[in-house]
Amino acid sequence: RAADLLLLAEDVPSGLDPDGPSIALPTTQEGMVQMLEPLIDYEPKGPNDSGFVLPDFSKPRGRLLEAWDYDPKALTWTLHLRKGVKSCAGNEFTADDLIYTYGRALSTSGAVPNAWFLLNMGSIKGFTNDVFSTDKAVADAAKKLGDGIKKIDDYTVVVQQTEVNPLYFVNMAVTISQGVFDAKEMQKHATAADPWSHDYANNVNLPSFGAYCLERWVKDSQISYRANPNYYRGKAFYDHVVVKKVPEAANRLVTLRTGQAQMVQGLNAHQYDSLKDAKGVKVEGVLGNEGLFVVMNFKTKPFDNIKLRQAIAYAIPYERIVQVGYSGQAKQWEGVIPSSYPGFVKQAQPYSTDLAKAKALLAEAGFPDGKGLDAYKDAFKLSYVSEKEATLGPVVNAISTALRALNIPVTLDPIPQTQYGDRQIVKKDLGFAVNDQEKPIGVDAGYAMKLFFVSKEAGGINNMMNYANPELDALWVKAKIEGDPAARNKELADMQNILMRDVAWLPVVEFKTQFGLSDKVNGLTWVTDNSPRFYDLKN
Amino acid sequence: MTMPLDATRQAPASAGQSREADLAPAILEASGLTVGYGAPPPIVAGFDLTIRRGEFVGLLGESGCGKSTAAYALLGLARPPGRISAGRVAFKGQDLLTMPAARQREIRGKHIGLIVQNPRGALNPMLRVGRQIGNVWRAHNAGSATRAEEHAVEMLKLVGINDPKRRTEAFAHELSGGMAQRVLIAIALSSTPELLIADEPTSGLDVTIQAQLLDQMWQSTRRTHSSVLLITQETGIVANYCDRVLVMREGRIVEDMTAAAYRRAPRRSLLGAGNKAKTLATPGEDDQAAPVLAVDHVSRFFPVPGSTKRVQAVSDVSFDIAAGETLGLVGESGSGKTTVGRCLLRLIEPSEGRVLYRGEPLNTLGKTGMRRIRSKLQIVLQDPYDSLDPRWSILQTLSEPLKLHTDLSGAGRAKRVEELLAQVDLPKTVAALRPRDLGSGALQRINIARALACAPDFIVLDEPTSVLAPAARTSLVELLLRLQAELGVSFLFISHDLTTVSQICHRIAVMYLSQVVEVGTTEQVFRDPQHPYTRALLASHLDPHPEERRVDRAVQERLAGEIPSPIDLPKGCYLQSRCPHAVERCATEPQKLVRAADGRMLRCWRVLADELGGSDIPLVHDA
Amino acid sequence: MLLRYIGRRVAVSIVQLLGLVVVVFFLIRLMPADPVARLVGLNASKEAYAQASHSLGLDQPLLTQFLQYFGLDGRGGGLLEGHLGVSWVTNGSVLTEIGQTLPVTIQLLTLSFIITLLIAVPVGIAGASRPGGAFDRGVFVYGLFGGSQPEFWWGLMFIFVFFFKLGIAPAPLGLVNPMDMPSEPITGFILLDSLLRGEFDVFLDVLWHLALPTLTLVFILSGPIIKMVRQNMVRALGSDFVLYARAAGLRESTVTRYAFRIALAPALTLVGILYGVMLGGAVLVETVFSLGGIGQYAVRAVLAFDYPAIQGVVLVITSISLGIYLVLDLVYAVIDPRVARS
Amino acid sequence: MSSADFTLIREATVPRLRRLRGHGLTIVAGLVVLAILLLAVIGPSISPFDPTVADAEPFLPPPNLSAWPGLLWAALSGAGTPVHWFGTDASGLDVFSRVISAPRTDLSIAVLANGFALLIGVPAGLLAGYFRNWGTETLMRVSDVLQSFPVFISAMILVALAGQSTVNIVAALAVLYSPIYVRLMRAEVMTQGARGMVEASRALGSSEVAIAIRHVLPNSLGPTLVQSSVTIGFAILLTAGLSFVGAGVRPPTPEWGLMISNGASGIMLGQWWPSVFPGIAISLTVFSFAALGDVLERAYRS
Ligand SMILES: Nc1ncnc2c1ncn2[C@@H]1O[C@H](COP(=O)(O)OP(=O)(O)OP(=O)(O)O)[C@@H](O)[C@H]1O
Ligand SMILES: Nc1ncnc2c1ncn2[C@@H]1O[C@H](COP(=O)(O)OP(=O)(O)OP(=O)(O)O)[C@@H](O)[C@H]1O
Ligand SMILES: [Mg+2]
Ligand SMILES: [Mg+2]
Repeated sequence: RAADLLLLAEDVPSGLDPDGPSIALPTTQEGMVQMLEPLIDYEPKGPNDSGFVLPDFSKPRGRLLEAWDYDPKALTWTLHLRKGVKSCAGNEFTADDLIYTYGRALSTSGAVPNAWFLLNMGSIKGFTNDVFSTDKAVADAAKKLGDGIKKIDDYTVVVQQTEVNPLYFVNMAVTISQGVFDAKEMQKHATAADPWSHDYANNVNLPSFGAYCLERWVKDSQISYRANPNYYRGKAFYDHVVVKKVPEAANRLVTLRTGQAQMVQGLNAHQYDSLKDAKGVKVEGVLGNEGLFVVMNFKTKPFDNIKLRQAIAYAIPYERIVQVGYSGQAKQWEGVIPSSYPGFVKQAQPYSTDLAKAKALLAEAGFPDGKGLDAYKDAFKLSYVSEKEATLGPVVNAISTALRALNIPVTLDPIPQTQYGDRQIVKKDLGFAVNDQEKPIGVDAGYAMKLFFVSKEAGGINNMMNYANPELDALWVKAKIEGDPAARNKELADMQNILMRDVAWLPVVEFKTQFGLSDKVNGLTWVTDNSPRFYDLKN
Repeated sequence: MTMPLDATRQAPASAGQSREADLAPAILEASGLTVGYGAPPPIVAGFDLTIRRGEFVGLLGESGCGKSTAAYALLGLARPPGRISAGRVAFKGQDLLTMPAARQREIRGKHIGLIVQNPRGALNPMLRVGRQIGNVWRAHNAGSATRAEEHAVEMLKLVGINDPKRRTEAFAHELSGGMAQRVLIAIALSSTPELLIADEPTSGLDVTIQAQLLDQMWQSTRRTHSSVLLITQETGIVANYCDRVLVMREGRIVEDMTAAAYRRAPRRSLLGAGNKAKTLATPGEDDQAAPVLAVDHVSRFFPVPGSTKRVQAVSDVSFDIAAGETLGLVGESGSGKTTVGRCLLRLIEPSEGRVLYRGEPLNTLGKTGMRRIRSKLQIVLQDPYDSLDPRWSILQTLSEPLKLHTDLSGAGRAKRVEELLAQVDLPKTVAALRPRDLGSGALQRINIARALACAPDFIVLDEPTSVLAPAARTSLVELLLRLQAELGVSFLFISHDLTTVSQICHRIAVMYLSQVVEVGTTEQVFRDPQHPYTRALLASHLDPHPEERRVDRAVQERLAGEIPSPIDLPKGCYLQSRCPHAVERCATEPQKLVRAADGRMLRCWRVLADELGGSDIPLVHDA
Repeated sequence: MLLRYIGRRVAVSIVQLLGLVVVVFFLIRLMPADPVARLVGLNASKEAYAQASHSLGLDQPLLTQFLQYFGLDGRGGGLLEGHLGVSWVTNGSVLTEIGQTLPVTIQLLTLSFIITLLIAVPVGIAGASRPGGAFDRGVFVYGLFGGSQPEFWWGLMFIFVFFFKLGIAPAPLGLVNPMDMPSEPITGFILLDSLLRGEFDVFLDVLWHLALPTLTLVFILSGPIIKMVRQNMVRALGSDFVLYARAAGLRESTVTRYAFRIALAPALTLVGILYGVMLGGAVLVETVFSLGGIGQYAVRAVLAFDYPAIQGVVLVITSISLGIYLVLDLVYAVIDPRVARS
Repeated sequence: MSSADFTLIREATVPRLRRLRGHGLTIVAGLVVLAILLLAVIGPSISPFDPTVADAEPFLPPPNLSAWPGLLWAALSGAGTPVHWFGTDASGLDVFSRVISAPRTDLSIAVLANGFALLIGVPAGLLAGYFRNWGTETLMRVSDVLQSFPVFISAMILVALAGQSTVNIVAALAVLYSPIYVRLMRAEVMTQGARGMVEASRALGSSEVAIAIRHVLPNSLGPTLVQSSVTIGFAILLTAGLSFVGAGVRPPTPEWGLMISNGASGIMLGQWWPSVFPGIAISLTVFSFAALGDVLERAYRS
């Protein structure tokens, strides 16, 4: 049984199609990354003090790619594919598989055009918004893979960009949407109504070249994998991995402690903390890319008032949140992108818990001693995801207690994830919210800027707080196509400084991504999608 | 008769053998029997009784005095949470209460049979009656299940059930009360017990059925020389069947005498307090021409759910009621009396025909017209408690009609309520009470007072005395008579109780199976009943007779079986299936209500023909 | 007669269910929630949103969606042909998913109810045989107590004690050891399947895994059922026909049987109603013990705004409840002839 | 006439009270319910800490039992700092203050939900029982369906989709509990409607509506009131269950179910106090309401 691994998780994959309806769920992504093989990843940097192996973002390495060439003048990428890679089904990896994968992305035939989105972000020729045109002819034409992606031979593909954009390369490492399918196997299950085999991927299997193959999958209950015997990097140590859905965190915890499971996830910091003294188990954590911040909507009065935003920033009990909310496994977040990412800029004068300053700012904002804020009671409903009560409860309680002490009329408003997502992403009407789930999956400050902060007019995507600053947008226009890395870094740093001055987000803490493990299990690596790679685990 | 009789105990059925019973050995002796239901005082306290072999003993007692409790205690049983706390019961000298459970069981059912008050409740609702009879029989006799079934059929036949084989398949709820009581008798007699305890076996049954059952019981037990303890509230029953009479009050026996002595004794006890009803007030002659209420060919049927058939509750009923007159409406249960009463007030709409109030047809009246007339036509229902809102005080209850039909102020209403209470002989303090604080006699007076509130011309009294104790019954009758004399109001008096009817009514209408079969003056109907049904009805009536018991008298006019269902009515005379005088023509010829020479109305061609030309029907005149 | 009655009841139930589907369909769409956002995640460009919305069919007018759901739009495959649609989360057939989760719940409930009845009936009868006695008082208090407990709390408590502290119960990881490869389902009821295959070790193993969840449910359910049995038995034993049966000299065992049969009907009604309630209500126990039953499926569907799944669950559970009530009425008619003939 | 045929003031009223006495349990249940009602009124104002202010250490255990007398004395005499009698929870909220402040929330949800269920169920049941026609038949069929709804799941759906607020919980529970009352009411109205008092009032010329409202309705309320006591208890439990799946009241509102479900996993870590104390409170309360319902039922039946 030495080669068996049982992971207890809060859920198992709901679907395995990267363009499927469940792609936004972390537990779904966790399934995909075991089976999908990416084009590139990063060299490991060695373990941190808790044993977690971190990547060195400055050293990309080929996975399905053996090598790549970039021609800045022609804006082309020549991808040299690895030879001798075999899928679970035994099919050999060739350019056809990559072409199929890109073609599928462009078809935008799934529930969510996720793969298309990252390629569009990388300015790949042909990946334009035309695919969504309401004019059917235009849309159909746009969905044909043109000369943006060209197969040269079985092991060479050329990709054409429309402008300078480093994000294409950054995004290649994003397994969950840029991993490559086993085209032969996929096409076997295509039907006239579903030429890109979405049903198959969603409900049956995800054929690819990854380290694991699907063994058995009962949605909502458990999924088990077998090591891919043909895997080009060698067969995984754990031949048989089972992920079991155990909805109650406490049950996951005690089962690990009895030694009947080897790994758990999805506990809150306090629960992980309790495992530290237990025999036979350990907790590994990394300050990776997870952070908690407060969103104040610029379209919701009185949050348009910068002094008020700053007053709140000075009122947040950072240390208490680190201790009570995260059992010390966090630190104050002093920027707006993860501090582990290249290009992170630390705030010159970080906000600290300073009630005197907070009071002064509150008065400056026109609300001395909180007077006048009662009119905005509704705005001060602090929203958070109700499913995360166990983790966020202590945090929001600490925040509301601290703010109410300043006569800011905060009430708590937990709402289901779905509704939270809807209001944050689509309606963008969350006035006052705590968020701990947004992280830039592409390891790049520009990716984060475009995703979170740049206004829609300037090509921004998400911008949940309706922040629009022409100064920032102008910088982005430059940085986006800046060919010189140093100049680009400077521009991105300026942007971060502006954001912190404006309190566009109120970053609170960065907290550790943690897992509980049997002390016999080693080699856990961290990837920006925060899903463990079973392949890396060893005794 | 195929009853398996014990040859040694068989004795010829003969009348007037009770004298020897005194010398016979005691079958059952109870002394100092005390039973309580948790909270003191005990319900049966210091109960003593002796029953000898072959004796037919009557136990007379008011409702609630502990008769049923005592009956069960004589078998060593008490209904939970009751407990027998003291005393001795000896069956043939053996102490029943202390003997082993197995032996107790043997005595119960085998040596002592029990028949109870509420036969349908006493039968297991989930078992076919054949099984139940069989189960009891098998508990006391060796025999196979098939044998038990056969025995059950025999027993049912013995107690006079037609088609006994089919009836063994029935469940308790499918039986009529009379039929269920016969089943209990069959169970009780199935092992030929030496003692039969019958606890009000006929309460709630029609007089015709009552007479049938009691006759049957009397005969069966006499034949086997068994003893009987007959528990009842009816003086008529003890007077007509028993050899010895015990009177029970508050849990103990207070009197013990022979039946003859009982019949001769003046009625001292409140049971059956004298027939001292005043003479009737005669209705005003001038009003005779225009009756207060005229019923004109009224019929009423109800649809049977899930079928095209219908229940014919009332067919073609016509009669008049004059001002100040009381018309009695009698007949077996289910004959349609209540429906007629309701139709008069349009509480039920007649399907056909009309009702005229002082010449005005009610059925064409609109809502407001009807409301106006409602104050003039009133009704008093059978169950006095049920007819009153238990949450309302008497004052509120009596104010209801006043609010509806007068514009009296609150104080005015209170005053009127006081008057009404005085009118029905109740103290005015009653106004503040609620129904649960009053006895049923007082409650019925309240109901009458409510009916009187708006000075009506006419009141339907639907069995107003049937749930009352005998004493209360008498005083209510007196009250009604007085009210009629004072107020000149007319009554339709619906009742089973012929004694009361004879005391209060000017004229009587007899109903059978939805039809009126005879209408005449009280004198005519009681002295000289003509219709076979009327005659059977009167013959079944158990009046305490000073000289003779019913069982000692000659053959009686008697009806076979029970009232048929009003769903598939026969084509000819409705009585034809039960009538001892029926001939072929009765089966085919529908009967019409025809006025006879002496002024009464009759619905029987044979009687009418007899009167015109002479027939062979022997008329039995009850003195 | 009986057949016609059943026919009419079933027909009425179908109309009721259709009405229910219509109401649920429109009601959940009136709620202030938008399922699309969950799909698109952060990449919520207008285009992605439209795409996702289109893939769910939510860009269609309500009426079109409705016709589609029922299969009245000419394309078929709707509710009227027995399809419950496709889950928006898993993209799998709702019918199949319910088919996987429902047996888990039914199996758990059936087992629990059987054990509950096996305990509650004798205990209730014993209590009733001596009303007011010490045992009866105990039974009475427990009857009230059992029904007033939060079951999820007790479930966790039992896990803590029996699994974690004492180590005598299996880990709360579902019905089988997750590392074992269970055979393909035949009926979906693992207990039944294992017997059909002759795998007695699996059968016993599953029973062992069901021990704590069943204990939790029995602990809760036996309260009201004991109370009901006891109360009816007390009433039956005090009834006329029992007293009369004693007076007729019937054996005590026969008398008890008489009383029991009449006490049974209301107790069965309660069992039926509780069973219906627990179909959805078992979710708490399912969650605590990771059983993956229909309740848990429902919770997931609700939290993800997975409309087809929500509609499916409500429809299935309500149909089962209505079915149970129908069966109850029939059983009632069989054991109590008074009902049958009226 | 003599007074022989009617008795004034029967003893009936006396044993009724005596019957209530029956079990010592009744007294306990009554006292608990009274205490809970009292706490609902004054609980938040007598709690030593603000039940929503999280500024204490998280997971402080309750003081040792042996230390209680001394602490109690100190607390009563006004000396010493306030004590966390039942410890603190994950956020550092005072468990004791929350336990005694919770009845206000729990009872208002339960009582209001029950009240609205009565408001829906009673008139509907009255209509259906008194006026029997196709309209009221349809009403009954609708009520059948509602009754076959999976209560828990439906409540969850309504709360999750409409928003997690007390108002929505109350509304959901009221809708889901109302069919019970429709049924009970209808059955009782049918019995009461067949009583002579109705016929008598009709004969007096009262309108049907007046009879239904003035006579039938008040006399038919008994079983519903008995049921209310049970429903209130169950509503409290159901609210707790909803909190467990994240569809209950909004934190940090002091509410027992929320406390139990938030604290439940702590049991595994040996931190039993955040969930055990509210657990005891909820059990005791629901138990007492059920016991009271039972007493009422027995009183009503006799
Ligand atoms: N199970 C019981 N619990 C408490 N009291 C009871 C019970 N059964 C009867 N009683 C009381 O005992 C008294 C006598 O009852 P019992 O039935 O013996 O009277 P009865 O003379 O047979 O009356 P009836 O003529 O109405 O049948 C009544 O007042 C009744 O209230
Ligand atoms: N509402 C009704 N629906 C159907 N059948 C009815 C209805 N009311 C009365 N009947 C039937 O009509 C017949 C006559 O009933 P009714 O109550 O008038 O008789 P009754 O002479 O008053 O009997 P009792 O002496 O028992 O009061 C009975 O067979 C009864 O079953
Ligand atoms: Mg009696
Ligand atoms: Mg009648």
